Amino acid sequence: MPSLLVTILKRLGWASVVLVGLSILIFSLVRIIPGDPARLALGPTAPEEVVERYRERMHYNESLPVQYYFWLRDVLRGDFGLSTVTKRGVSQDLGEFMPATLELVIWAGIPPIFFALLLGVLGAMYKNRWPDYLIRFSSYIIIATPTFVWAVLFLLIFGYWLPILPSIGGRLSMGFTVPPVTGLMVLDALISGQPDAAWDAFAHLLLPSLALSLGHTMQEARLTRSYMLENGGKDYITMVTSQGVPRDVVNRKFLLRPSVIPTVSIMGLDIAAIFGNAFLVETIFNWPGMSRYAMNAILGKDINAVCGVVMVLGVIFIMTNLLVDVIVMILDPRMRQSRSK
Amino acid sequence: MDESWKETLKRSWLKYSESKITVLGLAIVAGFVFLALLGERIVPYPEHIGSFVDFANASGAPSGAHPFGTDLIGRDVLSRIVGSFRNTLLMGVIVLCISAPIGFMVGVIAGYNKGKPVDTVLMRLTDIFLAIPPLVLALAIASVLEPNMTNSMLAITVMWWPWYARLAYGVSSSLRTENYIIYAELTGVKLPHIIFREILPNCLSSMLTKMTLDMGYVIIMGATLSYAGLGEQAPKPALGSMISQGVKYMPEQWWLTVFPAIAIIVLVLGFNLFGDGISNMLGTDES
Amino acid sequence: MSDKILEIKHLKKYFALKNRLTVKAVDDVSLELGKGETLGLVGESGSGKSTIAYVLVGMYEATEGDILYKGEDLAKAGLYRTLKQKGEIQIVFQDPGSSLNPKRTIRKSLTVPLQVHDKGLSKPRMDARVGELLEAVGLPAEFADKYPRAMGGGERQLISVARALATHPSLVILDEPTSALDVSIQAKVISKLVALQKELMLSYLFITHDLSLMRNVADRVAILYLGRLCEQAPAADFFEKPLHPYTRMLLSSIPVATSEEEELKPAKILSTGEIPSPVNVPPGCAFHQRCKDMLPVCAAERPVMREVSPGHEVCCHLYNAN
Amino acid sequence: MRDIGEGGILLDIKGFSVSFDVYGKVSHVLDGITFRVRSGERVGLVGESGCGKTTTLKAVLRVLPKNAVIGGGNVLFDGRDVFGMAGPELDDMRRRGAGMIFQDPSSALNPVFSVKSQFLTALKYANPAGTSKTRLYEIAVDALDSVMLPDPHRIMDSFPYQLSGGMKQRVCIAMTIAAGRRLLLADEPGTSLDVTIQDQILRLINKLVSEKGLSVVMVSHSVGVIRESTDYVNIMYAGTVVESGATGDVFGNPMHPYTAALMSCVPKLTGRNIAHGIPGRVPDYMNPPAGCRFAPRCPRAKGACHERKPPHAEAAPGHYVSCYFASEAV
Repeated sequence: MPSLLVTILKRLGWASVVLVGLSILIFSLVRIIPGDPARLALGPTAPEEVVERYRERMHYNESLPVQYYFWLRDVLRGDFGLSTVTKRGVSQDLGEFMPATLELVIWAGIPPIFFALLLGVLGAMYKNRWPDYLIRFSSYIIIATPTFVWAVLFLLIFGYWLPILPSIGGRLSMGFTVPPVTGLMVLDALISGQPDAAWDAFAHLLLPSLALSLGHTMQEARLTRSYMLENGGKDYITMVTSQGVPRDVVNRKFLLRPSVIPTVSIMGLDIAAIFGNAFLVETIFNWPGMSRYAMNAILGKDINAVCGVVMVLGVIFIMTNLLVDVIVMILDPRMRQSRSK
Repeated sequence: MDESWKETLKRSWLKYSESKITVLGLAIVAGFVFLALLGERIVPYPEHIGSFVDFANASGAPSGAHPFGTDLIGRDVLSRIVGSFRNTLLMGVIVLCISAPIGFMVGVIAGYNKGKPVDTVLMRLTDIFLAIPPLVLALAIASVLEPNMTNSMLAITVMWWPWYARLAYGVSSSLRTENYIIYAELTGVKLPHIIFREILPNCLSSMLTKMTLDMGYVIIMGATLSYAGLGEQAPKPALGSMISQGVKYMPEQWWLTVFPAIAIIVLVLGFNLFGDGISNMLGTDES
Repeated sequence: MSDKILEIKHLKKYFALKNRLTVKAVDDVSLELGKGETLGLVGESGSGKSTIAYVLVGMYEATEGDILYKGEDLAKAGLYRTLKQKGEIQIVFQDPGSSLNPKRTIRKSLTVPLQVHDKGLSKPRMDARVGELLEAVGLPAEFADKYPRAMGGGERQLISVARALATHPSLVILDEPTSALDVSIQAKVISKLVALQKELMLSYLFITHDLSLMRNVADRVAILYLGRLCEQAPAADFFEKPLHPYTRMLLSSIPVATSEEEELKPAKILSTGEIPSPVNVPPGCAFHQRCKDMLPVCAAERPVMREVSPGHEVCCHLYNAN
Repeated sequence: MRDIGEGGILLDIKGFSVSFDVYGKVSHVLDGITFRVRSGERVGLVGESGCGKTTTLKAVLRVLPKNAVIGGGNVLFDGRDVFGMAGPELDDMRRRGAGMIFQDPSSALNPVFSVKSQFLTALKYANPAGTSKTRLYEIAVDALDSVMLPDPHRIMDSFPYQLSGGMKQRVCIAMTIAAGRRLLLADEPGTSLDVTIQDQILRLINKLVSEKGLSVVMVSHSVGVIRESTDYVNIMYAGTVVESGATGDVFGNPMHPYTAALMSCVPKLTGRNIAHGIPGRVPDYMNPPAGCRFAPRCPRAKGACHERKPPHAEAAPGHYVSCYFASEAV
């Protein structure tokens, strides 16, 4: 499928433009912060000449575009500079905290899609009968509940009242050691041949990822249901029905695919929202991910760390969207054409 | 003329109330607006909305005098919850009333000039804003500035307008090939007429629908920022910060967490249902 | 030739596509339209008939060629023509669904041209004009405060006609004004258009795919195929002696309603093949691949327009022999 | 023209009524329509937009929209009531009995599936269970061949967006005839296409009908199309059949005022004849006239026309008209 490849390359080109734009945006944003970045980095007690030398070294005396140039040059080499809070390289910090967040987002973002589609299809098939009413009613309540409220409620219920699932205390129970390979705990545990550790890691993931995914899942379900119903009245469905194709085959084959395409195509945005919400959920469940690092960076006005976090999130977001586009292209042949018209 | 106006209203109500659950939404929204307007005039302990201390009654479980209990320094939780509604609603309205017009202008200019450099620049800019996870952007902005309600509104507005830009872009880029737009161009009409008289009326119903549907999400976002400590500051009450305070005393003083949480859920639920009703009402306008 | 209101000479309109391809939407078309006359411009999809309309009203600039309106060249003017010219050359679009803004009342739609072309008209005068325009197309004055959705397709098209009349036009381009309508409604619109033409001395460029309709309203008929003219003749002559093989295929393909008409159709020429994409116009005569009477020269050389009898021109190698 | 009335009755629609529930209001679209199709016969339904032509065709296959309510009457296919059929019987009728060619070929094919995938799924159920995939593929290719599509293998691998309107229409026809159905329900065939392409499609349908001995119900708003390709015609107005008879009789001697008015509105090649249309508008289906639905627009309407629906009576041999004044010259 050469056209698919061309489209991917084109998207990558645009993605880099967006990333450059994002970097300018975030770079200017953090430089607007009132206060002297060098002084902030070295603390109030550092002697002035040390601060001045630091300024010199970090190019803080240059104009903003020049500073941006030096910063971007380093970023392209994978160097986000030093964190003023942890006093370590931002890249190193990211490497340490990112996998935990990533694992959480993956679990919250991907498996629930299947539930969403299932619920959407069920709702459409049993339109205005009890399964549909049940799904719709619960979706209203679930969507209305903010993610952090879910997290707090889960903590209250499963952490204190009904402690059947681990709710505080990171990614793994005491007593397990899993050598890091991918940084994704469940996977690493399986790789190292410890199914019980994998199960334990999964149990730790369950509550936070559920809190993150519930709202999105129900929203995707609603979307799927409404597209199923809308497409159900289309001529191409009437046509196969009129030719005697059994109803379940019509639904499963000819109605499902066009109806899930719109749901799938907004998944990229859902993933972005999940990333954002992960910040709070991680704090609530004491999850050793990016959140505390990023929160500290934001509150401590740690310029390099903030830029690093946002840029990495931007890259992940763009990659996710690219992936989603590819999936949509596979599902919908029309998208494989170049979108010239 | 008057008669047809009544007819329209009646038909709109029929469409709105087609699904009974949206009527419940309207009732919830009306109730919250009512409570928000009255605020301190209706709560049992108006002075508890501010910085009031009554250690004698601190950390009291729900009781007849304090149905939702009292907080760590003895303030009535019910009064504080009701006292927070006005700012919560105001925030939603202000954020949407600023971000929708901005988004509309960006989207309509890009969409009307589809395929030209203006389009590319504006829509890529929109993409950049969308590329940052919304909460992260809001957190970054809110933390760079002083943490207070105005700045959290600003942060949410900055991340919200791109959605309206996308909406207006979609509508206007398809409208620009409509014959009545082409006719207006051919006959020598000026651009503002095309944007505000021809395109805007066609965007209005979808914008309004989205605005009502978004109320709930803006409220969620505001509560989330406030939970993170970046919204309304003490001693003023905000649902998010009340929950984040309550979490620390969690299983024992559950009422500090549970009641504000329920308040958010019901509030957002009300607006979501209301939005669905508005969408039913404005959606199938044709034929 | 002073009674000619419009002369199109060797008009070309090319569109560049992204992948370096060119669509030759209109490729060397020459037409003339006399004052008070109706010229029927007939073609199937991809024939470029609408492109010609859009160039005439200024939506596009011509790639090459001249468009003389009352002696003034508009080919390169695009939208930068004078306000007077904009008012005098008006258009009625095909789709009654998109001609009027669904969110604005008829009054508002009709005042759009008035605000531009009759600047400073007072509110009561404006309302009076709207009333006059509605009356001119035979619609009741109450329609002014209705929305398009409250009206049928025929009524919407009549409103579009009224809007075109607002600027006192002399040339009206009718871009398939009735092709989306049922015949009983089409008849209403067409009879109104014909009456208005007599009353206001309008010249019509009538773009359509419906030859039967042209038999009844056009003074002259021109046939387009893939951006090129095939044949052009006075209506009576055209329907009696169609010459171009494409014209004959077209005429013989029309399903007719009565047996008298059946006798007027040329001997059945079975329609074959698909209409090629205008991106890929065949070399030589654009029609040669579908033509039964193809000569060897047809694939190689593009035929030129030739007058075979007074006013009857045809662009075909078959008629080049003498 | 072929003989009429020889074969058995394949489709018999008797006093069939359908209404639609629209936001709690009832739109009475089909009002007791009656007509029959004998096997081997080509029957036309002519009427203007919204008169219920497509609804009639969909009713035959029982694929009416969900908000449709059957008001009365029967649709008999091969003597069996379509709306009384049990599942397997209905499936059998749809798979091997009757098939519909939809008006808009672009919306009738699923945009995200290849022609092959749609075609073979439909064929799988229309053929005996266990027919091999290769066999089904052959059947499909043969059908594409018989609708004169060049390079059927390439067509099979194409997606709808890669085909022109005429090709899509042919694919739809191929899908309908491939399973050996006996009745074709053609909804405005070729209307959305160019005249020369429409001509090809109509010729193709006529050829298939005569070669395979199929019956066809052809729906069109175009008097010309119906006159040229049917043996028997029903004129529909606002959900009722107002006139029916042999095609030549009806168009040669229209007896219902609506038919006459419609005929006069059609622009003709004989030229210089500009009609003024039919006064008034199509009735509001939510609140249709109590008597003849054409009465409010009819120049001949008198008291009875407004009160009672006129019967569909034989006004001349084999020529039925729903009008109290059918015998008066139009």
